[in-house]
Amino acid sequence: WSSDTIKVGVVGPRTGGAAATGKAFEEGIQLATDYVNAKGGVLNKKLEIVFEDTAGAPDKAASGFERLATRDKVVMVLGESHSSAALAEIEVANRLGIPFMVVEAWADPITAKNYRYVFRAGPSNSGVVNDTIAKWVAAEQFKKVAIVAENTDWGLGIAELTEKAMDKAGVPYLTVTTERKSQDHYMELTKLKAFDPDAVLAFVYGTGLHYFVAQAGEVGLTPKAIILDGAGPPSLWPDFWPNVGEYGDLECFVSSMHEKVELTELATQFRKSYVEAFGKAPTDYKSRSMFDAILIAADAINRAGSVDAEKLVEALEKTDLTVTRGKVTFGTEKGGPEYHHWMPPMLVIQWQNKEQVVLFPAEGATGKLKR
Amino acid sequence: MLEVSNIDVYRGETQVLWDISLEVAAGERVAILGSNGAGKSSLMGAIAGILPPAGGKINFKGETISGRKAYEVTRFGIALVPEGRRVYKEMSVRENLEMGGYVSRKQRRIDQGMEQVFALFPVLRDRRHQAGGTLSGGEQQMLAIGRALMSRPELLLIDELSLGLAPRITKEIYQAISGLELETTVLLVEQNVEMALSHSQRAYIMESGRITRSGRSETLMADDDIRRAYLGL
Amino acid sequence: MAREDDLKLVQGVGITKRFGGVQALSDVDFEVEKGTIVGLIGPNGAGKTTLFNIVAGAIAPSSGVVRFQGEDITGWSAYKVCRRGIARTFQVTRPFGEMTCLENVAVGVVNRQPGCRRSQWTALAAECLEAVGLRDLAATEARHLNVVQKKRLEIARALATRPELLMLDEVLGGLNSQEIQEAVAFIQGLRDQRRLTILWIEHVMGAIMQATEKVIVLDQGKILTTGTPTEVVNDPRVIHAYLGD
Amino acid sequence: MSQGASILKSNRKNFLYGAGLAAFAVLPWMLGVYNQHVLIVCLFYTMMAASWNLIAGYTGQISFGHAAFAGIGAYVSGILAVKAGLNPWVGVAAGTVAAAFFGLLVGLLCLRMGGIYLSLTTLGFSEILHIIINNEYEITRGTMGLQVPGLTTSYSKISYFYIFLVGAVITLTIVYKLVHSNVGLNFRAVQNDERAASALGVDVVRTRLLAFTVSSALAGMAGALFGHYMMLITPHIPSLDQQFLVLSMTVIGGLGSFVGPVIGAFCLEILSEYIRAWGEYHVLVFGLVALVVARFAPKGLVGIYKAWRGKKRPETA
Amino acid sequence: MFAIASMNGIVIGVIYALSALGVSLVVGIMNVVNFAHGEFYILAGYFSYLFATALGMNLLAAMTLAVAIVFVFGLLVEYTLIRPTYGDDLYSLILTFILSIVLQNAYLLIFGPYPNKPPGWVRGATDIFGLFMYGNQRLAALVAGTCVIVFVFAMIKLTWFGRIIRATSQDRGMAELNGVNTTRLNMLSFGLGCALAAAAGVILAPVFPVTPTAGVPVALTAFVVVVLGGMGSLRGCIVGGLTLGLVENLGAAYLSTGYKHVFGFIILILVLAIRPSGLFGHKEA
Ligand SMILES: Nc1ncnc2c1ncn2[C@@H]1O[C@H](COP(=O)(O)OP(=O)(O)OP(=O)(O)O)[C@@H](O)[C@H]1O
Ligand SMILES: Nc1ncnc2c1ncn2[C@@H]1O[C@H](COP(=O)(O)OP(=O)(O)OP(=O)(O)O)[C@@H](O)[C@H]1O
Ligand SMILES: [Mg+2]
Ligand SMILES: [Mg+2]
Repeated sequence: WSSDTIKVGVVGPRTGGAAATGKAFEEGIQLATDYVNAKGGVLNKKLEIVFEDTAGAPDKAASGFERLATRDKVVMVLGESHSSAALAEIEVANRLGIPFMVVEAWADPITAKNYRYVFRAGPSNSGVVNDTIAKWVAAEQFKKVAIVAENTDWGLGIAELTEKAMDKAGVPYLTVTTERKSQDHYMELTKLKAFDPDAVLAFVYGTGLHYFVAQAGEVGLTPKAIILDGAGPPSLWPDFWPNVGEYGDLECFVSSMHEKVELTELATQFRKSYVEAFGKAPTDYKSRSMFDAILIAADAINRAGSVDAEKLVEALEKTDLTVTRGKVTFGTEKGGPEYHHWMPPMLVIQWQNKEQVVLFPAEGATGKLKR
Repeated sequence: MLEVSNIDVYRGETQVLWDISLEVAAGERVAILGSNGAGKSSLMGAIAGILPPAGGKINFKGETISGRKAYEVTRFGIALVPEGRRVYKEMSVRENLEMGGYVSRKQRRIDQGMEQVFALFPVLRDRRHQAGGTLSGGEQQMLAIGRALMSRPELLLIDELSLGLAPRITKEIYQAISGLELETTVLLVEQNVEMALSHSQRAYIMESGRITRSGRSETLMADDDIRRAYLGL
Repeated sequence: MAREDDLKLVQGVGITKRFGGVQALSDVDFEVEKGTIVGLIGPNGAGKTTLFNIVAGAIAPSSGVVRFQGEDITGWSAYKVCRRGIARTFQVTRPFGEMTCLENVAVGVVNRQPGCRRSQWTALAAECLEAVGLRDLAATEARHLNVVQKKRLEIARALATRPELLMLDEVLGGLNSQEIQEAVAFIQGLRDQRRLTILWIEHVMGAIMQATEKVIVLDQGKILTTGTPTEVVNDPRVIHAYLGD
Repeated sequence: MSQGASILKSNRKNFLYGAGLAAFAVLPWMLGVYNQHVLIVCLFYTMMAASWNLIAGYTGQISFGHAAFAGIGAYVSGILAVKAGLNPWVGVAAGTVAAAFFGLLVGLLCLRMGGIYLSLTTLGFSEILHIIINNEYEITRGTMGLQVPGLTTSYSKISYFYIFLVGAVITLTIVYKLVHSNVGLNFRAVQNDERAASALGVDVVRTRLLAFTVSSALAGMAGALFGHYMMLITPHIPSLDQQFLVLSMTVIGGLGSFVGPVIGAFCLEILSEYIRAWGEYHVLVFGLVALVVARFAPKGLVGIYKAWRGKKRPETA
Repeated sequence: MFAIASMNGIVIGVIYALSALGVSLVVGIMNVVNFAHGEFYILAGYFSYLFATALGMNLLAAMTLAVAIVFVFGLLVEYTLIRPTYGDDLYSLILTFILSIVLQNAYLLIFGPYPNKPPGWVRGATDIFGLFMYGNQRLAALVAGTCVIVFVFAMIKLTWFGRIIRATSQDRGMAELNGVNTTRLNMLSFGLGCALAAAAGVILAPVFPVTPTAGVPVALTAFVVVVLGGMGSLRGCIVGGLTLGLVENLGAAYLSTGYKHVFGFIILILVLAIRPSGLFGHKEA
């Protein structure tokens, strides 16, 4: 057909419990398309993004993905923040032969399945646990840690990886699961308090984390123990402070973005154009992750010189591009989750008087852990 | 006082009353007789505002009350003792009586009214804290009448006064009604034809939703047809 | 002895029913002989309907035994009692308003003859409607019927369950004297042609006098007396409690 | 109307159903892959709505556990296929039986009280199921979803279309046969007046239980088929959102009418494909449409059509 | 452990009872289950947040205004949706079920997906007899919740309004004959039911921030409490709430935190199996 645009699909939750992520994705999409199209677009055509809502549900995600491929005829699909949805989507991508770049879904099997059409330009659970969390725990010399897992695939999965890492490091731990929908964590917290850990690795997503942090303060678990928010964003959400009040101070989180520390020049530029476009500083780093993904995709399409799926996969495998979070290269060795995966650097940040202080890695640190 | 002119009444889609007209003068006691399903209760319901007539008109003291809701009709000074007593089963006798006085909602009037009801039915005073549903049938009927009296009605409608009551209690209640005659006008439906006729001045006879006869009670009492049809004699 | 039991189609022994504090029936013994029409009369609240409900399985007695053809059916559920051969009508009619008359009656047919085909039950139901003179209204939804028609539908439905004992609860209400005459003839016809036994609650004394062979008088939950219609209406206790002097 | 005329009329009706079905059966050959998918989903919802209609429309029991029973069907079938390596078709049968079994249990528990108790208890049941699915992550894979094999060796939309078509026809036939059988008379009798029904020999509890169990089994079958079609079974299948869709489809199509749920399923599924582009507005629009129809046309589209036809050609009373 | 589990069970139990009070009232009087109860709760949470945070109103005034607005909204819903369904309780269930989905999505559009939390009334936590620490805002919610419950009880037991509500729930027709405008009473009591949901919402929003879908679990527990306690029994509502709170928390303390909510449902099933009409329910005739 003749069209003056090239369509790329995006999947992500615009409704449902994680609709906030959809919002962040939209912001990233807006900034990235402006950026790409201002530089001449892709293959001399305009880049057009079609955003399909998955509502965070795997079955909706699978049919949404299929819809993008069969109805909208997109050349490539990006996005996703739910591992469960992504795991459904990679099956469709593989079946239909559509390149799919996962952005913010962390489950290892997404790339560990070694599907030819599936890439990941974002963190994986094992990456986050082994490269960041375990190392940080070792660096801070915590004696005892507690692991809190919400009863979802992500929570239970990452908790299991963390248990393994703690076993390896010889750090004693206690794992407590909590119901995802529960608003009241007093009983879980009481169990934790009895264990008396130095740090609590909390794999609880969204508002649940806010409840958890606030209630941990109420029952007196913190500030003696330090909470690490394993998922990053909830501690950066605009309502984090209203929800947790003073109990948010000294809370730590894993993030690929920091308000001051920028690893690349593009990141500084991103921040500037974000503030221009939306009149506020970026909070949810997922907008930047999406921005990066679109840049990677546009680069690959241009290098492939075609929208043919095979050529796109080859071009992606050869990616060597600097985006906001650093230089992207995808692993090509089959057998593990590193295949087709680029793990961006992650930071451990602590709230100190509502200021973000980078604790880890040491080379980026702007301060020391306060307790 | 009460004028019912040519009313037609439906229950759902079935017509139950055809072209009913009757009159009750102030201070009078009038009986409505008729077999089961003749439409007596429907007529009472129509007057009390439960079953709005599809045609015709009901006037009370010169004002039209047909087409008004039951709670509005009550405020005109009409009270109904409904078929089947319908006491509030889970409320105490006292609360039941208080509900009767809801129209005025004045504590003093309610206290006075309650004293009068207790004077009329002393047994209710003994039972005033008992739940309505636990009263015996006769006591429930007394309660239902007492509750109707609480609103100090000018017109008292009583449906099936003696239903389910032992004859002795029926007599007691009739005597009580007779004692009310000074203030209150009474229109009553009764199965016990003889009792009704001997305690009323006039009577209407209904059959299959129509008024077939009317007249002074003594005349009707003496009528052979009526004796045969309703007294099984 | 055996013959005598055969004659008693239904028999109640010591039937007692309390509703909380209300003693609706106390120690009632009664029997209905096969092929007869028995009247059940008594003041309002005497317990007549309660007795019906107990025989029909709608409620269980507090104590006492109900036997049907010698079999103890006490406490059976209503549908079992019906399938055993006892049908009843309701004092306040209870038609299935959103179903046609034919379907109303068909419900009775299909539960007595499970597995019967559509054509069969259509015919049988139509026949029952015919019997009560509602054939023309077969396709009308029951809620459109008038009161008298609803009462006839009750009877048609009861007949559709092929009962041996038919219990009628005030089916004459709302009829004028002429209609009452016809109805009495109809009910006697049922007995003669369908070999039914009938237990009949009615306040219309004329009809009871005319149609029944035996009358049971209930008063305040107890049997006041039992006898031929003439005996009963002349019994001073009945006159006192029920008929009035 | 004479016997002959009515047979003629019913033959014509059967002929129309048959012709419609035949025309529908060749439809996917003329459509693209995407629209084939839409048709398959329509057929899934047809099964769900028609079986929900069996209890809600014909016996007046509003169950909020219908999606949960579909979930039981899907998970039982899926787990058997994944953990025990069972043939998926055997799994579908097992899922159907399991859904029937749980339907029976829930029915026994709350059909005695009926009405609102049933509604709220089925709601609770579906919530328990959700928590169990989330917690028994090892078996169910929680929200990540259980990946299951497909029903056919090579994936083809057309073959799934026919599988779902057969499923829908089975469901509709069972519903039709039940409703138009002697049991159907009992359903309606029980809905109209329980006491009168039992006096006419209807075993009220058994009748309700039968409707509830059959309806649950059909939901279980639909869920199991759908799970194998998506090749992924997630807690979304037994979710309240799904229950909402099924309920809206039935109500918009026409509660208690035979074709209503079919019409509702197709209209809403196709509509939702079109308004999906509105992103977060689409569920809202959906809900508003459902609300307006439910409020102003309680008999649904079928009711509107009947009223319109009735006005055009007034029935002779 | 036991001490804090019991304490938390009681606090959460009172919160449950408070959330269920409106449902119980409306079921008792009107035989209508308001499926959108949770959404009314959430709406009040949003309003109190908006008034207190965005408009900077006094906290108490913000809460009162929020409850008042939800009350009026409840009146409107009764008038447009519920009134035509009287006599068909299942149809009102369908309508309010759809309404709840509509509202959830409307909230998402209007208020966005992030949780919103009105400012707390108090800060910090209290040491309870040296046994454990307990959040002050929760203690405040406990007190406020108890006050609302006592107020509702007093109103039902002591005032004309309560008397006619009880009378109407026992015999609507008779109440009408006694001069009660039951149509208006229904509207008022539906509004009151919504206002009670709103009261629960404004009291609890500072503890549990509101999100568009947070009403679902609230309504769900409310229904469980109502069925557990017995349809329409206010006393049952309190006992049901406390039972549920204690069972869940003791279960979470000693059995499994992941299955916390399942324990509540298990109790519900046991109660239903033994007493089909709930703890304080009356079997309908
Ligand atoms: N709720 C109702 N719906 C439909 N029809 C009814 C209803 N109540 C009564 N009817 C019918 O309306 C007709 C008139 O009934 P109504 O109760 O007015 O008669 P009645 O003379 O008071 O009878 P009774 O002596 O039994 O009290 C009767 O045939 C009755 O069957
Ligand atoms: N479910 C019940 N709960 C409590 N009391 C009841 C119940 N059913 C009937 N009663 C009482 O039992 C007694 C007998 O009632 P029953 O209906 O058998 O009388 P009846 O002889 O049929 O009267 P009628 O001639 O008015 O039909 C009445 O006093 C009635 O109030
Ligand atoms: Mg009457
Ligand atoms: Mg009776």
